[in-house]
Amino acid sequence: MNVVLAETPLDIAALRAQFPLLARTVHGGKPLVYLDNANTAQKPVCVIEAVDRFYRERNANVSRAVHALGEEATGLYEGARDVLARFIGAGSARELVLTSGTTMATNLVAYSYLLPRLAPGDVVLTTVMEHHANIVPWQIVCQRTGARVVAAPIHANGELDVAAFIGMLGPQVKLACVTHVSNVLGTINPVAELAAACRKHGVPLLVDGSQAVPHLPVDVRALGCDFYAFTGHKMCGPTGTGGLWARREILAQMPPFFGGGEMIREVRIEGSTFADPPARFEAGTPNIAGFAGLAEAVRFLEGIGMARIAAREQDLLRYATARLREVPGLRIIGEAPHKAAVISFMVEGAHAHDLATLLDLEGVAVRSGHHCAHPLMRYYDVPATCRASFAFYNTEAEADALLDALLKARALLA
Amino acid sequence: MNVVLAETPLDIAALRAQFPLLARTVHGGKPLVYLDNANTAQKPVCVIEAVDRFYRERNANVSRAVHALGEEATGLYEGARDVLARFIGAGSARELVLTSGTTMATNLVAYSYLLPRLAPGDVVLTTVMEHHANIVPWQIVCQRTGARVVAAPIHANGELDVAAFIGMLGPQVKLACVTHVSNVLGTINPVAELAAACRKHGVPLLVDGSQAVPHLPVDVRALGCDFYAFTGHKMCGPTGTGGLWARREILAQMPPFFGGGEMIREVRIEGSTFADPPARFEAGTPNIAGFAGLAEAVRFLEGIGMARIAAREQDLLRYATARLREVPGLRIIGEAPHKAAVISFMVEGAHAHDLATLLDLEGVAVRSGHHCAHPLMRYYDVPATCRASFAFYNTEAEADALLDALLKARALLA
Amino acid sequence: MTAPAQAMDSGPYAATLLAHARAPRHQGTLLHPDALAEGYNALCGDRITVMLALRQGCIAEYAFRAEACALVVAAASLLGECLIGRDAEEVEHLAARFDGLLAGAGGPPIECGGLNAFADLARFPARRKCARLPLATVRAALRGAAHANTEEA
Amino acid sequence: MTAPAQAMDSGPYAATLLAHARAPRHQGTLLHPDALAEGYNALCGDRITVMLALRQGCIAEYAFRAEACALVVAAASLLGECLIGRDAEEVEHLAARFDGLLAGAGGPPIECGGLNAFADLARFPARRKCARLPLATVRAALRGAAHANTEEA
Ligand SMILES: Cc1ncc(COP(=O)(O)O)c(C=O)c1O
Ligand SMILES: Cc1ncc(COP(=O)(O)O)c(C=O)c1O
Repeated sequence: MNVVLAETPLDIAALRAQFPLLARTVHGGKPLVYLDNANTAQKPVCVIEAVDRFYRERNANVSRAVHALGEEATGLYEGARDVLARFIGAGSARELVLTSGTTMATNLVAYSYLLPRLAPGDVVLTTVMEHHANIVPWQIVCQRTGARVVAAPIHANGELDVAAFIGMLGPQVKLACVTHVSNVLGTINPVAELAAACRKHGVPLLVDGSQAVPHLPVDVRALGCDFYAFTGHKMCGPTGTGGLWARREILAQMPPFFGGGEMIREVRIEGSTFADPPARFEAGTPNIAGFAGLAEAVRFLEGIGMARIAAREQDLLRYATARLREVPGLRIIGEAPHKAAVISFMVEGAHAHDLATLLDLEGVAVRSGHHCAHPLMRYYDVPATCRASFAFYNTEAEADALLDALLKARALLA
Repeated sequence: MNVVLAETPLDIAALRAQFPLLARTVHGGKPLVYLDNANTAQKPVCVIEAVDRFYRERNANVSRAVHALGEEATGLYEGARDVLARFIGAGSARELVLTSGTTMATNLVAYSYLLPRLAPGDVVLTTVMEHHANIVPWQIVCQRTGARVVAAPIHANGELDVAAFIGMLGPQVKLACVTHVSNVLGTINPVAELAAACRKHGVPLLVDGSQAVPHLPVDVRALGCDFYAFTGHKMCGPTGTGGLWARREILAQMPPFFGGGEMIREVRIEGSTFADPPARFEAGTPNIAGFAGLAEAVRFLEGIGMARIAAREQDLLRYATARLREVPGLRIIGEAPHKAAVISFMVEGAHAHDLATLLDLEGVAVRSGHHCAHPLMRYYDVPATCRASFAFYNTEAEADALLDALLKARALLA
Repeated sequence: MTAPAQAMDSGPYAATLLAHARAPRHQGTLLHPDALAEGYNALCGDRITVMLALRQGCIAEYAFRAEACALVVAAASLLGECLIGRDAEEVEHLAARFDGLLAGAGGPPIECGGLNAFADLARFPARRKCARLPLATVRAALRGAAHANTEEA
Repeated sequence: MTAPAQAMDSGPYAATLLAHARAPRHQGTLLHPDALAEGYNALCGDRITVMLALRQGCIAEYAFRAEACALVVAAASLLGECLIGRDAEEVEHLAARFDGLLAGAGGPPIECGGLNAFADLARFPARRKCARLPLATVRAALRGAAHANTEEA
């Protein structure tokens, strides 16, 4: 991770004031301590207002009407594509397909890119630490073609077994998939190294950036991957937004996936011809208001600076990790040297869901469960973990509140 | 159409006051006359505020976290499903898959229901008047399987040739598809009659309700169809929302489409098992804020009453049609006796796009082009039409403004 | 070190439930069960196996094994006293009453007094399925089904 | 009847463009073109066929047929005076200048004076591709491509 240490520290109080939801209370007046950012992030006022303003002032459909409103809406939507493309380092906005989120992005690759290329015996390589969105789409298309999904192992500390991953590459591998940052372990994977190995074997690499784009500077060209998927709601943007970046020459070869308006060139009942990417993959009316908001989220994040965000979150991670170690019987799952501010843990004698409910009663929102990562849970042989995941707007005091609530919950349950 | 005449007339001025965008001006102060409602509808304040409130007060992911926010968000999302299901007459909310719109709904049917059932020689029956979203998905899956799409003809007045449609049913037809209301012609198709014929032939019927749900009382069970698709942004709801209703026994047989979070029961690298419908078809984080808004849109429409909306729009249709006939050289395309308040037209000597641009300069927003209905354009042998489409919040004065602007534009162009 | 934990709102965790969760009754195995089913909540990862011995259509013996949260274990433990001697129809009746309790529907307390301690779960809809899992699994076993879950109706 | 129409903001429809649209020059057919291409904008339905006769790499004759809006027809008509005598490189240069004009980039007027009447299109991005279609089609013809559209870069 290339974290440039910020010269001036962030004014966290001023930042927090821009997130209306952080002022909420729950369960009869307990101040909310929101530590479920890996699940979804909160939204700053500028994002909320961008969505609001779209509906009040600009609402129209895109790419269809020549009237003034239609032009404005199209401008906002295509403007969002430009902003996002630049934010992730895409060479061109035409390489960025706007989707409803990561899940739609990986499924688009599965159905449009992968399915036509798979034959019996082929392999899709993923890893044990992936989110279901980076496993199940591959299974679905493999099942139809006699191909199969294999998963590279990880080390007990939550690091990817890079040598094993690279060792599993080969001519039968039609796609390799890896998460940039694990949503359970926090592990930051060495994507550039994996991409170089994949290139050597001629295997295209898809990176799930859901947990990276909100927390690290991302440059898809520097990473050297072939596909990069991300989701808007985890990066302070609206729900129902996201994107798939792919190399231009790959997108150009991909057949259409969804059929409908905007993705066609000419439709006859006997057969149709299709638009060039990215329009080819954006059938129907998109989440226009959502993308107006997502562009604003990018501007907000850039205003702070991704390097400063990453540095601040590293501070929080260090602090919170140290404090959590004070809880007797607490075990942290995921201790890779390079990790983001995600802490999964178990407490002896207390089930994760019981802990989460009791923390919630104290105002502390964490996620408990399998985190859409069954294979990883199976690897660690645990049914569920608790996960505290931080954003730049969290504070040391919130880590303290987590600790206090955990001690109380443990006293009650154990 | 079962229009119950409303006892008390609508207070249009009061209704309009609830739509902030209707107060806009364009092109240097011209009051906006928004007649592009078939493209997308404007949003009342209650919908805009529901989205806004979600992000300010409730924002969390659904079905995943046990904390208070997560429960509230899940309650809003599942509450929206209940409201929508009741609104369209579904027997149960479990028969309603929430989607990003009609396009996602028809593609879900194409890939999950239809694709596994198609063999060479099979047929998907659609009609000449369909939107591309009700043609292209079938073409894409037919192309992979050696099946083909055929289209039932229409009469010159824009009515479906019902006898021909029914005559084309047969054992080789694996799915029949029809729009409830044409987005170009306004034609309201006799869906119940078509559904009865389809049932007799054992052919499942998919109805594209995009242009019906916003304008007519809809009861999917009374219609007797098997699938019903609709889109939120045309019914005063947010962009990126919609739904697919399907009979429970059909949904239960359908394999998963998108893979990802929430749609699974158990994931192993070797293979996964899947949740029951509707969750099986809702992989990943949905457009939660959008559905909070869509539920509010339904409450808003129900507050007025769909029968009153339909009756009001019939008045507007009659009035606007009569006025447009005053324009020399104007030809209306689509004059079915049962039609919604959609008027497509051409003016001799003036191209549709030139008209639309000149109308726009007068503040009048209409759509020009092929309206995502190439086959219909080809049937009428026109490259493009202008389309004025009305909502209950439009006025007779706006129809007058359309007429004035048309006369001016014609004078300039002809 | 941190200051000692202070009293906390224990929410759905009534003292009797925590006591049952810590020292559950009926935990164990029936060697020759007449009916057996496994319950699984994908969302939580809760797993339970329920075993029944039947005599003339009535539950004569009941045992369970669980890898699950306190609410599942407490419910499985408390169920024991309610199940013995009941037939399938009575179990269905009990399940309906219990669902009503969990939904906050009100009404008179359930005759198997211990289960009433779950009343507070009405405030925690996401956790209701935990309490429901053991009984759903018993019902599955009585129906002859091998599997149950309470995430879908 | 309605009151007679009053003066309207004619936006991108400068008087010279309307005049060319009503009575286009170069409309017709070359019987033995050296280069021919068809342009189509899916979004609008605009279609144009462009035919060129070439002499020593330069355009000697130009004709078009269009089923299209006034902006396409006016652009196709006005192009004639600019194309005759030019080679492919000069046409590319012209296209770059014209794109700049349509994008509102400023700069000195284009030497083929008539095309400058399109300057107002900068305010109407959705219609720019109409003005661009004829020249894009000419460029396609010079490249030996059979088809052009201006909806995608
Ligand atoms: C009849 C009809 N079907 C389908 C659609 C597609 O809806 P969406 O773009 O919201 O998916 C539309 C609107 O564009 C329509 O009018
Ligand atoms: C690593 C990872 N991949 C994929 C996803 C799926 O994202 P979405 O649900 O927005 O499609 C998530 C979040 O849920 C995630 O954390």
